[in-house]
Amino acid sequence: MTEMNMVQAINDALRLEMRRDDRVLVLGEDVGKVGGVFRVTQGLYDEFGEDRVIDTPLAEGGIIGAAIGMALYGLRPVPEIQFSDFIFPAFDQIVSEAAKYRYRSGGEYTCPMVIRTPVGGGIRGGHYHSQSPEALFIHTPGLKVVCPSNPYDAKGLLLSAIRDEDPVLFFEPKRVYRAAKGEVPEGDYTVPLSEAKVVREGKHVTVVAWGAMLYEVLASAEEVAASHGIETEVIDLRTLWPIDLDTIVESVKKTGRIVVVHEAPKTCGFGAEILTLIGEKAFLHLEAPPVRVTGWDTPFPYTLETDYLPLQHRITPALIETAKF
Amino acid sequence: MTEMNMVQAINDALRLEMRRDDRVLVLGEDVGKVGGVFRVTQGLYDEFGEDRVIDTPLAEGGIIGAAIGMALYGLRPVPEIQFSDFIFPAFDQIVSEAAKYRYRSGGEYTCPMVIRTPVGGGIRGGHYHSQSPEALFIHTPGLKVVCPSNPYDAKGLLLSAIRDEDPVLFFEPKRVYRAAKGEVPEGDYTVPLSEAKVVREGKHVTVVAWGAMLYEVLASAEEVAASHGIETEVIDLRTLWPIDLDTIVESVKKTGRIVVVHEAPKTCGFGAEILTLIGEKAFLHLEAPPVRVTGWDTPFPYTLETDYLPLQHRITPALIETAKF
Amino acid sequence: MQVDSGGQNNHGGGAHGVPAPRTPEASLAGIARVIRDDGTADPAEDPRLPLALVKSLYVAMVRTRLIDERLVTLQRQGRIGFHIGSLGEEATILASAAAMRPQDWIFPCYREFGALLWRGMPLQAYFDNMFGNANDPAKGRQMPDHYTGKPYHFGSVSSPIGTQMTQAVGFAWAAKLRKDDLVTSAYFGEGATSSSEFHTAMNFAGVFKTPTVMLCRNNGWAISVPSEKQSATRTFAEKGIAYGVPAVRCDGNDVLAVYKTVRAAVEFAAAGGGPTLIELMTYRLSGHSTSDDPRAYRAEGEVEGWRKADPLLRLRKHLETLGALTDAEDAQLRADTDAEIKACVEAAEAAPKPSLESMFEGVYAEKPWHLREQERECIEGPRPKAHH
Amino acid sequence: MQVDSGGQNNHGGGAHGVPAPRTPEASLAGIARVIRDDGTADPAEDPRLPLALVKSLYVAMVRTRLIDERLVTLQRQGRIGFHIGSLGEEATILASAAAMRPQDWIFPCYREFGALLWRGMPLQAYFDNMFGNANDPAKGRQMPDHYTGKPYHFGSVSSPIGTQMTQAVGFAWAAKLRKDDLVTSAYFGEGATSSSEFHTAMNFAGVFKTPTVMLCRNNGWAISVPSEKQSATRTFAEKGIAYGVPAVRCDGNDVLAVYKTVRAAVEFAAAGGGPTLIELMTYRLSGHSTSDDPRAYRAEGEVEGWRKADPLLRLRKHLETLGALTDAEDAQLRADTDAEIKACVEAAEAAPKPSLESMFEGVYAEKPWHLREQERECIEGPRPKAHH
Ligand SMILES: Cc1ncc(C[n+]2csc(CCOP(=O)(O)OP(=O)(O)O)c2C)c(N)n1
Ligand SMILES: Cc1ncc(C[n+]2csc(CCOP(=O)(O)OP(=O)(O)O)c2C)c(N)n1
Ligand SMILES: [Mg+2]
Ligand SMILES: [Mg+2]
Repeated sequence: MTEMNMVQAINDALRLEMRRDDRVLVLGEDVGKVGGVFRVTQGLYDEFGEDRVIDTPLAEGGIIGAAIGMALYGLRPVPEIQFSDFIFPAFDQIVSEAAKYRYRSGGEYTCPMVIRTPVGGGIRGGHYHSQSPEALFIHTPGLKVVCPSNPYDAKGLLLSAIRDEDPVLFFEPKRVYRAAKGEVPEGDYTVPLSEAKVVREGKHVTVVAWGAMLYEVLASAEEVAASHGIETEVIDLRTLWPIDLDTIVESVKKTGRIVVVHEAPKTCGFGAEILTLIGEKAFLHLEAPPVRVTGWDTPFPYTLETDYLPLQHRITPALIETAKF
Repeated sequence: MTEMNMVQAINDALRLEMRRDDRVLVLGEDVGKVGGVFRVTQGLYDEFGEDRVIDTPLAEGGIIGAAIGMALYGLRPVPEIQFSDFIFPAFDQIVSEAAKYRYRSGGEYTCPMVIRTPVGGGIRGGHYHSQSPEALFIHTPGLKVVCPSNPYDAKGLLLSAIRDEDPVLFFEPKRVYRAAKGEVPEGDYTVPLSEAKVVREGKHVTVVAWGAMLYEVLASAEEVAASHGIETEVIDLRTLWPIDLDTIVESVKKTGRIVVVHEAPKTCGFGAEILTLIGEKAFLHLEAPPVRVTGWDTPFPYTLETDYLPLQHRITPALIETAKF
Repeated sequence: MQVDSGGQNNHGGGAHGVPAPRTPEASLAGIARVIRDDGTADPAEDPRLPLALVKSLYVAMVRTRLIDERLVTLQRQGRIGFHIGSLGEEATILASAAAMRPQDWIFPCYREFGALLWRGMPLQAYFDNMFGNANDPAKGRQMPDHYTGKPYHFGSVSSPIGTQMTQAVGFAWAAKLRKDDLVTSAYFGEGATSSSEFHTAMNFAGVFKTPTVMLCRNNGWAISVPSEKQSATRTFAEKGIAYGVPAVRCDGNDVLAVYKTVRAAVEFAAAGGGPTLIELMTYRLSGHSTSDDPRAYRAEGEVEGWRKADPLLRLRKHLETLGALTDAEDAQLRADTDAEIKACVEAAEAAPKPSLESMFEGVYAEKPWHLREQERECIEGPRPKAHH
Repeated sequence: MQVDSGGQNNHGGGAHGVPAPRTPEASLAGIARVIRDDGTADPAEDPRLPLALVKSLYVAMVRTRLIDERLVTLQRQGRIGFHIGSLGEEATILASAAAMRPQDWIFPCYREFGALLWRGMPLQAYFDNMFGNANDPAKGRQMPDHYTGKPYHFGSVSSPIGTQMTQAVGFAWAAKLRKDDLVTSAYFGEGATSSSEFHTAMNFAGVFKTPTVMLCRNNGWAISVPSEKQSATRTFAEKGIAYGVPAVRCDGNDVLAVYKTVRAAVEFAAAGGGPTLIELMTYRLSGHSTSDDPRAYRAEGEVEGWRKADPLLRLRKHLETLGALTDAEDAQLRADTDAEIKACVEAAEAAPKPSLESMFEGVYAEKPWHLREQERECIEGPRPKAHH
């Protein structure tokens, strides 16, 4: 065990898997010598050389399109998109191609690859360095979507994702890239996809969150426990899709109440899907209206970002209201 | 009044507005001499010439990017994307640029334009000529999304959309392009955006639908009225976003039950948003779990398309179950 | 190495005013050909292919033509939903496929079923795809002509224009990194050069020197948009210059010229030379697809000119000058093909539809809970009334 | 018409092995310059600009430099969040902006605040943008250096690389359709030539002959990726050939050369000649932005070579040979600018943050119900604790 932050844990997973499996390679803008703008791929270029840690021209469609070709060939590419806000030039290759390859070819071709990309706000990035586009990919059949909240999960989930047979979007919450620290085993281990984790037990209200917002939820949970004796059950989703619905439903059967927290705009965000699933699976257990605490339906603002994000100040009253309903 | 189908009504709206307002122009692939692959722009090239009905090179990003430039200049472009499945090469220009121009420039620049594009299944188009990507745009703050179900609304909504000051995605349900016929006034009239329409009154269950699925819903409504005496209230949403929630909430307050029908895959589709909004606004009025009848979470299949689509055979049992719950 | 640039820039600011190459003569001006008007091969250009290969190309082209024609009829009869064929473009497709080595991979656009059959897919499998039945290798999930042929080193057709180019570059790049001796080719139309994928594929191919042959079928039209409206350049080949990628134009209706040009590019790539862009000058004799009626936008006279340049006629004449094809042989070939097609159509029509279960398989490697649930709902629920 | 193609193709299959143009001398080999080493203008090339214009360009470049330096300091002090500047690239930006006519429109990339100030935006407004305060014309909604200047015929910066190019083409096309005598320019880096937007913008510009000047600042780097890894071509200018767009390379650190070249392209466009691609050879003396530390990927020696080619030094020397600039004048200019900056920083820091209400305005022309509701929730709810 070593203490690592998220950047180090992800770097460790990449290095480990590249040593273990010579089909694995990394490509993207600035991933080489400089090790990525967040330094997540630091040192890999020195160890694995320019054939496996590849700086590409500035074209996300090319990064993903070429990675698809590599995956069809039999490699395991791990392309990086520098910010998830810049994934849109590659959107066609992801949703029209990678997501559908297995299905459309009757299973002849498969497209195993992991698209790593920093996600979310909190670094004063404004419109274009802060967005959370996960819902767009969850809406697309054929894709898996992961978002770890801590170094242990980040490493274990990334190793699972690279070994998975399907294309995975791996969103890295950049706000806690360095702030989230924890003990990480040195060698190989995996955290299975599609398994949520109850990170705090409680009986009054269930909260579902992932990535950076998890820490805000935990802070609010402490706050309402102290101030109102409300015991919050907090679920770290870890894999967003396919979702581990059982864990959520079980919790809601106990609490009768659910709050979902995410950074993306409210409308048509993943929160709507989670709450609708609960409406479908646990309607009769609901004792309060399901609640979303999310980014507002505006572009992500710069100066007012802490007013935009669904931070503790907005989660706490939602917990209290829901628990008391 | 003349009887028209959807294609004729949309064509009529374009012609009318191009005559009235010389800032309006049409651009896209094959929109010129041949009048579009669905003949929606037929005859416009002859009347308005190649400067206002423009065949472009094969590049959706170019069509939308150039249209944005035109809108910034002060024109009112109405770009066509040949199938909404092919909108993804333009996704970046739509969600990163058109949607955010007004906001990011502090209101200095605006981007009024209408992106017309055929949507949905029912023409045996398989994976790539059948999809319904509306949720992706509804999730993006700054865009408006429209989907008419009949010629009268199509013409009136398109005229409203072109005169609107914001970018509008105008989805045309190709399955009923020619099948949906009706009386259409000859001259100028508008159907306001963001006003849903109750097209059938009922007291037992509310159904929200739009575009081609409306006809399936109406057929099911007749079926369950005859077989079970269930009176369905059917709401044609017409404008998907910003949504006319009041009309839906009012109906649900009466019926206590809601079913949403759409062609897009279930997960993170617009149905989830509508049902979640109802959970937020009318939870205590709900007497049955909210229900979705949607496309499955698979790519859109070819041979089995009628088994994929949420047609009458799947809507009817959902109405009965919900009404009887 | 036969590959060089046929491009010439037009520095006046675009090709406006340059007469459109709307006749075979104008289109091919200045381009080397092998098969001359009288049917003989130009000895200076002749790649001297084995006669058996040339004959098998003729056989394949005739079969492609007859299949194409039958599919149009089937579509008109409402027995299949759609067809997009290669009428007039057979030489660009067959000769280029033949020039690829067995270990090489082909990334198709959508007009290349002839190449797929050349590569060994049984005709029955192709017809199963056209009918979208349970035997279709793509499991009836995609439209007709959206075939898949991995066993034949042949990609998977998708509709979005251009995506296969970048994938072909990535595939070749992977092979190069693995020191695997293979070359990829990507087919696309001249319209597709406007897509962002062309730009990205060419740039990546140039920068990483991938062993990729970029096969641009310039058939004069992108649905209703004529080639001269796609680009202000005089040629599409000269676009190679923007990427440091060697480019060449070739008479696309001349089987021997296509074979020779593509083969040279394959060998250049295999030897580590990197990518080549080849502009194959041909013509789309049919409408864009069975959904299209070209009379709305193009003059019949233009088509007439190109009918005379039909690649089948040219190859036939060539074979006749070699004394290598009799009328009886030709008639037999046609009769055999007709019979074969007939049997395939019957079997394809008789085959069952894909199962409901199959609709939920293959979205992921393993079926997640939500698809298992939806599958159950679908199978246990009522079936739709017949539509269409 | 001074515009012609500086491009040469490399038919050997890419520029691999070609030495990278990592020194000013190699980078500018064969390119005409105006200001010679001794500071005098080459009489054969001199555009003979009015001295007042040349001096005002010097003033603007010095101000740009000083503002840049101050902003880096402010960022290091944590007083602003970010800055992306134009150190070493001032001539490409100022001289090109000056070459545009008053009615023309500029579509920026992100390094062009100098052009915006040249166009008339008050320095205070720019600093308000850098601080994202309530007075910022962009209302504090975007990151620093994402300014907007419609009153100055200047576009709105966004981060996604390349999008402004296609928009500049659309804007110019609209003007052309309306017979409005205006030209647009779009700035972008050499890295952006790899983006799909470059391809689409160039192709549309070529096909529709839009009056657009495409200004490629080739500063040698795209963050950590050197220009020779962006493309297998020897130059970026030669990419124009793929679109039938005339292209030219220009010494980007030579104010007079830049002015002359851009002006010629503007006049060519205004006269109906269509677009021009201009590759401006320059160098990014700083890191990519305040977030970047270039020592991780580039040799200090390379930077040293380019420091000597600093466009400010060259212009200053030129003015001195003309006897048009004294040391005292220069010192006064710097002192005045410093004072002006100081006042702007103070005012910008003192200005209030944008209001909570402003966060919900301008998403649409009129605020829909859901945003009114969210606004109420936000305003009536608790405020966040301080973050960062
Ligand atoms: C991204 C995208 N946009 C539009 C279409 C519709 N479309 C199908 S084929 C075609 C024209 C293609 O022309 P070209 O590339 O010349 O190929 P050809 O059909 O002539 O072989 C168009 C516009 C599509 N399939 N994909
Ligand atoms: C679509 C997109 N991808 C990636 C980025 C991140 N990024 C910002 S600037 C930059 C490099 C740009 O290099 P160049 O075009 O040469 O311009 P320069 O910064 O050198 O002026 C990159 C990769 C982005 N902003 N947008
Ligand atoms: Mg074509
Ligand atoms: Mg650069």
